[in-house]
Amino acid sequence: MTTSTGGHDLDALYQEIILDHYKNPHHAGLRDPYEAEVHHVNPTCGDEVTLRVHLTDGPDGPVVQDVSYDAVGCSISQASTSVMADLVIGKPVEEALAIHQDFLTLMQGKGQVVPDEDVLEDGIAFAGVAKFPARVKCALLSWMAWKDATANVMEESA
Amino acid sequence: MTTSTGGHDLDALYQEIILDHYKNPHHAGLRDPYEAEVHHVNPTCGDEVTLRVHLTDGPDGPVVQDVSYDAVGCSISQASTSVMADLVIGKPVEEALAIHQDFLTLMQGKGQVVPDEDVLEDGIAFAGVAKFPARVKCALLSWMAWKDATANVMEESA
Amino acid sequence: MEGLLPDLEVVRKDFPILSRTLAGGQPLVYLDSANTSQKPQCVIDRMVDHLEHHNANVARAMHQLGAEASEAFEEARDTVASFIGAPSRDEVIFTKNASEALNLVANTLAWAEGDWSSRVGSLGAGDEVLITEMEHHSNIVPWQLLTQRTGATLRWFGLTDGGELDLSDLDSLITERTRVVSLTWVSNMLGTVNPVAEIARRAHEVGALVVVDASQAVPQMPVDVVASGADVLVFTGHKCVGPTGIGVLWGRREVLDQLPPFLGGGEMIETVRMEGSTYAGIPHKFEAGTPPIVEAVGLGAALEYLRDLGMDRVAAHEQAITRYALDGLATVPGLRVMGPTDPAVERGGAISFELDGVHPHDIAQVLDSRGVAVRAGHHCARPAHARFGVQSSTRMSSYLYTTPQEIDALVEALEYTRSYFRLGQ
Amino acid sequence: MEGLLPDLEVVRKDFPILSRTLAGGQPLVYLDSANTSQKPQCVIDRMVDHLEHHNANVARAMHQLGAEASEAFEEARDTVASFIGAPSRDEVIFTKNASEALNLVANTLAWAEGDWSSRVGSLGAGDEVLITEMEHHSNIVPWQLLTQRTGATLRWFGLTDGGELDLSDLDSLITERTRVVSLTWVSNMLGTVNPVAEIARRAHEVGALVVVDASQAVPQMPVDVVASGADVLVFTGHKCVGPTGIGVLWGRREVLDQLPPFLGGGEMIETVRMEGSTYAGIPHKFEAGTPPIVEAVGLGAALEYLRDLGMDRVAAHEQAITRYALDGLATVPGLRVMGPTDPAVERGGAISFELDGVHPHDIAQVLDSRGVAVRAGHHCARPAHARFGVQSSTRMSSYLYTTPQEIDALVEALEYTRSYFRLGQ
Ligand SMILES: Cc1ncc(COP(=O)(O)O)c(C=O)c1O
Ligand SMILES: Cc1ncc(COP(=O)(O)O)c(C=O)c1O
Repeated sequence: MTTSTGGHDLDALYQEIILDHYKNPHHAGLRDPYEAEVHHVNPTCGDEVTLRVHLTDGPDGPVVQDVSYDAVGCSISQASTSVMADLVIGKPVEEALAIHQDFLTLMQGKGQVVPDEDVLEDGIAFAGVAKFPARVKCALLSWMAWKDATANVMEESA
Repeated sequence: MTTSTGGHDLDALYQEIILDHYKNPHHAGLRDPYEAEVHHVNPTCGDEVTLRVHLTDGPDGPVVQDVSYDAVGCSISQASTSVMADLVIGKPVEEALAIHQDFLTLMQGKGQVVPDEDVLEDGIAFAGVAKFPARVKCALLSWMAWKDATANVMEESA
Repeated sequence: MEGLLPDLEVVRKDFPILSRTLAGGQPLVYLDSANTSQKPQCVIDRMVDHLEHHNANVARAMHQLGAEASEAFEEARDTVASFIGAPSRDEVIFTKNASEALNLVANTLAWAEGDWSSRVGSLGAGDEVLITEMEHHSNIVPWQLLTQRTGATLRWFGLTDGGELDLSDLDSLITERTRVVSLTWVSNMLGTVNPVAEIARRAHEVGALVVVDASQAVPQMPVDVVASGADVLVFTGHKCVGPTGIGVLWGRREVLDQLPPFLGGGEMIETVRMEGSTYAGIPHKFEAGTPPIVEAVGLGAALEYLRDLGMDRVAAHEQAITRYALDGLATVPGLRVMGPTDPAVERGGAISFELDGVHPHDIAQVLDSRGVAVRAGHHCARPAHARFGVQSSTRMSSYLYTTPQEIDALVEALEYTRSYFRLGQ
Repeated sequence: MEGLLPDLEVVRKDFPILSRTLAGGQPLVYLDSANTSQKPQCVIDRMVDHLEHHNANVARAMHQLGAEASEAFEEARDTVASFIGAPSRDEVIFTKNASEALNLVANTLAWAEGDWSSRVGSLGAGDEVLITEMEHHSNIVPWQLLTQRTGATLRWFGLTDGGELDLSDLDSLITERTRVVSLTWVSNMLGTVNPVAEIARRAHEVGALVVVDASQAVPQMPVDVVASGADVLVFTGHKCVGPTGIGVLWGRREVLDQLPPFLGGGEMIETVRMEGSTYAGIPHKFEAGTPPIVEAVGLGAALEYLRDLGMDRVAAHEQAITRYALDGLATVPGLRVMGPTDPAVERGGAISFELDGVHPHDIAQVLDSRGVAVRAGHHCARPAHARFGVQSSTRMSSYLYTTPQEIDALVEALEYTRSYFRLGQ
């Protein structure tokens, strides 16, 4: 019945890449300009993120010009926020949404999904998190916030 | 754990006296005059009784001049109403209340109490009912109604 | 006999209580399943395994036991969702019983806002709530409280002499003023099966919210919430071979999203500040506090058991036994069944009857002395009894473990009752 | 070590889950009992026996199984009444958990009538409800809903830096406007034991209703409802070695009689007519529908188990272990306990702490990898966390089965956590 894993897997969860992003988060802080700001909470533990997105027009549709944030949370949620910002900033929104979907699939795969390093880059370090159901929510918090904020901007401009 | 009893005790429950009162209830019907009327219900089964009391002044305090009633219910509740009316009509309220108490003690005694025939007369036939917890409520319905009605009159006149 | 569950004797072995003997060595003939059903060993075992090996609080716990308990609990939600064909697992709310589920809707509607454009809104004078005369008290009193508190009006469908809904004044009952229609799918007293989809269709034409009490339907027949037409549908665990302490409220997401919170507390929140709080999405919004965890696990096992038997076969068994019982009861002099008796009419397994000259209490007592367990009283359906001019009735109710021999035992015990009370032919 | 339960190893054998091993063969070190407690075999066995041999619906059934089930259910009510010193068994209401019990009071007060002359009345603008900043969300959100809905004002006691109620502004908080004071006896986050009797005395001077959340008190210490000064006191079964799905609301008869009904339905009625209904007396008035029967039976067995151990000794054990834990935690560099740490001050067994440089989630995760189960988050007490300027914390909570060796394992695991995250001395 159990799908959670024991001590020997701790290193699978806390990959060096994750701990590095945790100690030195990329793109942290709230910046101007932005078109949407959202606030997401993990009700179980109280982790929170305030996140802003700034989109600009590109040749093939909108582009993620900037993602800035203020987040309180555990190593997994903080590192995930940092990796997410790395992955989506500078990408066309459409491509960024596809990356979001890939990350979601990885996280919900209960450890059975093999991630594509070309797409997810540092994000592949989260493959181990998928084996810890209680932590999946941590890894997804800011991704969900980003998607929400982006959807808000797209709706406004639609 | 069980205190209910099986088929062999059916005759202990349905004493001839009870069946007789059931078939020919004494003092049935609603009559004038009366000082208080109450309506009591057994919420579990829906049995109901409407009951009136008529008290008069006696040398040593009030006397139960009449008890009249309209009752719908099972053999136990109908017979108990009939026996109750027999027992209290004509008695000083104080004595009637003492009889009420004796009947209550018998009913709540789980079959361990030996009734006093001099006091309870036909009421002793209910000794077997005390062994059937689900039926105790039936036997007490009209006794409770009578007590309630009597208390109402006493309060009014106090 | 056609329609009976194959391997009925094997099925009966799944239920430990059925081999119990009563006072005087009488075997148990349990014909009170509409009141509560018996539990198969697999349900009990699953609960024991949970308590002995996986017990922890759910959602809140980050440790292995917590993950196991949460998984077991949420798996039960998946099982319920698939059992009733819920479009989304999030639409399945665990309550303590069917009564709480019905009250949840009625109680929160007192505080709801909106214009009813999507079947939720605020209620006031001029608005109507429509129920039926055959409802269980748990689907009457909540609406009485709601209408008393909001100034809305309570109306109801009457019943025909045959125990069916009197739909002749449908057009005057379902009108533009109707905001809520709440009705039972299968009557727990009369056994009547109501045309819920048809009534839901009519109710939706006027924009009313449709609440279906499926407490007696889910145990007995295949239920698909979407096909039922309901906006909200409730049932209770203990009547479908699950434990007490658990009920289910299914509701369309749009409806549940609009209803204000019911109980406030742990797990139903998003953020709590002393000055005010925001609430979680469904299902958590309606599950304040520690939920009935081991009970959900037990209910999950119960519905798996029913699924494995096959609800079509459970329904066929129920119908076969009910038909056999109606035939048997017809042989008892002075016995009158309330509710549908026409073999052509689909009906549920609850059969309430009167026996001339003996009060239901006395019938139940004599039956009990022979090990036959039935219910006597108004079965929490006093208005339906009043409709038929009786104070109370005797009810037999069968289930998937009931045998024709048990029905024979009932009929014999009724004959014995008549002779015990010296009734002539 | 003084104060420990004699025969602790024997007591532990009563709890099957305690001999479980986790992933990697780790033994379980369960330090999450404030979240939910583990269950002794006798509780599980009593529930199984009930389900296998005595299952039936209560109150409504007239047959032998029904009589047995009713008797077992009502015996549980007697056990609860005597365990908490209730003046009358009728004042003991079974709910589904503590959260429902608190909501029952807050929800019905929205509809109550009267002038508060006997501590129940109608609420409106100008009236105040007083809680505290250390409440569990289940004792905050219901009062937010009530005050929002009635126009009354919600106020609260703040906390001192030491984690106690700040009583310095007691006189400005408890005033003629105060209608309800609801507070926890023992904090589930800080472990603080509040002076409920003293606060009740003050509240009664202004005629306010006093509600005590004893969810963390009943498991840990002898509780006498009369001595507590409460008008209403609630607790939850699963935290005192009982099952989920059952909670208790005790209330003084006078108060319960005045509160309007909460859930409407089966068993809470006297007479139902379509036009209107009358209600049963307590306790049934507040127990609509099929109650949590097997859960009540389990709770009865649980309280008998605690009674047989002796609540004085359970309390002494909790205090000894808590003291030992506070001493052990004090040796961990960078660890800060929130709540009372002074050995002279009585406190409950929940100890929440921060560890510099590691987030509570990460602490709980590393601890879990060593079999040590604690809780990380806000423990449904977000305002109290905000008060201490933190988002979340790690909480260990012991119970009667906790050993000093388990505390040692916790402290070692915390040291390991520090080294895992490469924190220096
Ligand atoms: C102090 C306190 N109050 C209330 C509750 C709520 O109890 P339940 O979740 O069983 O309703 C809890 C536990 O979660 C608690 O610790
Ligand atoms: C038709 C119907 N509705 C509602 C209920 C209430 O179910 P519960 O008592 O489990 O809340 C019942 C059973 O008692 C029922 O038969």
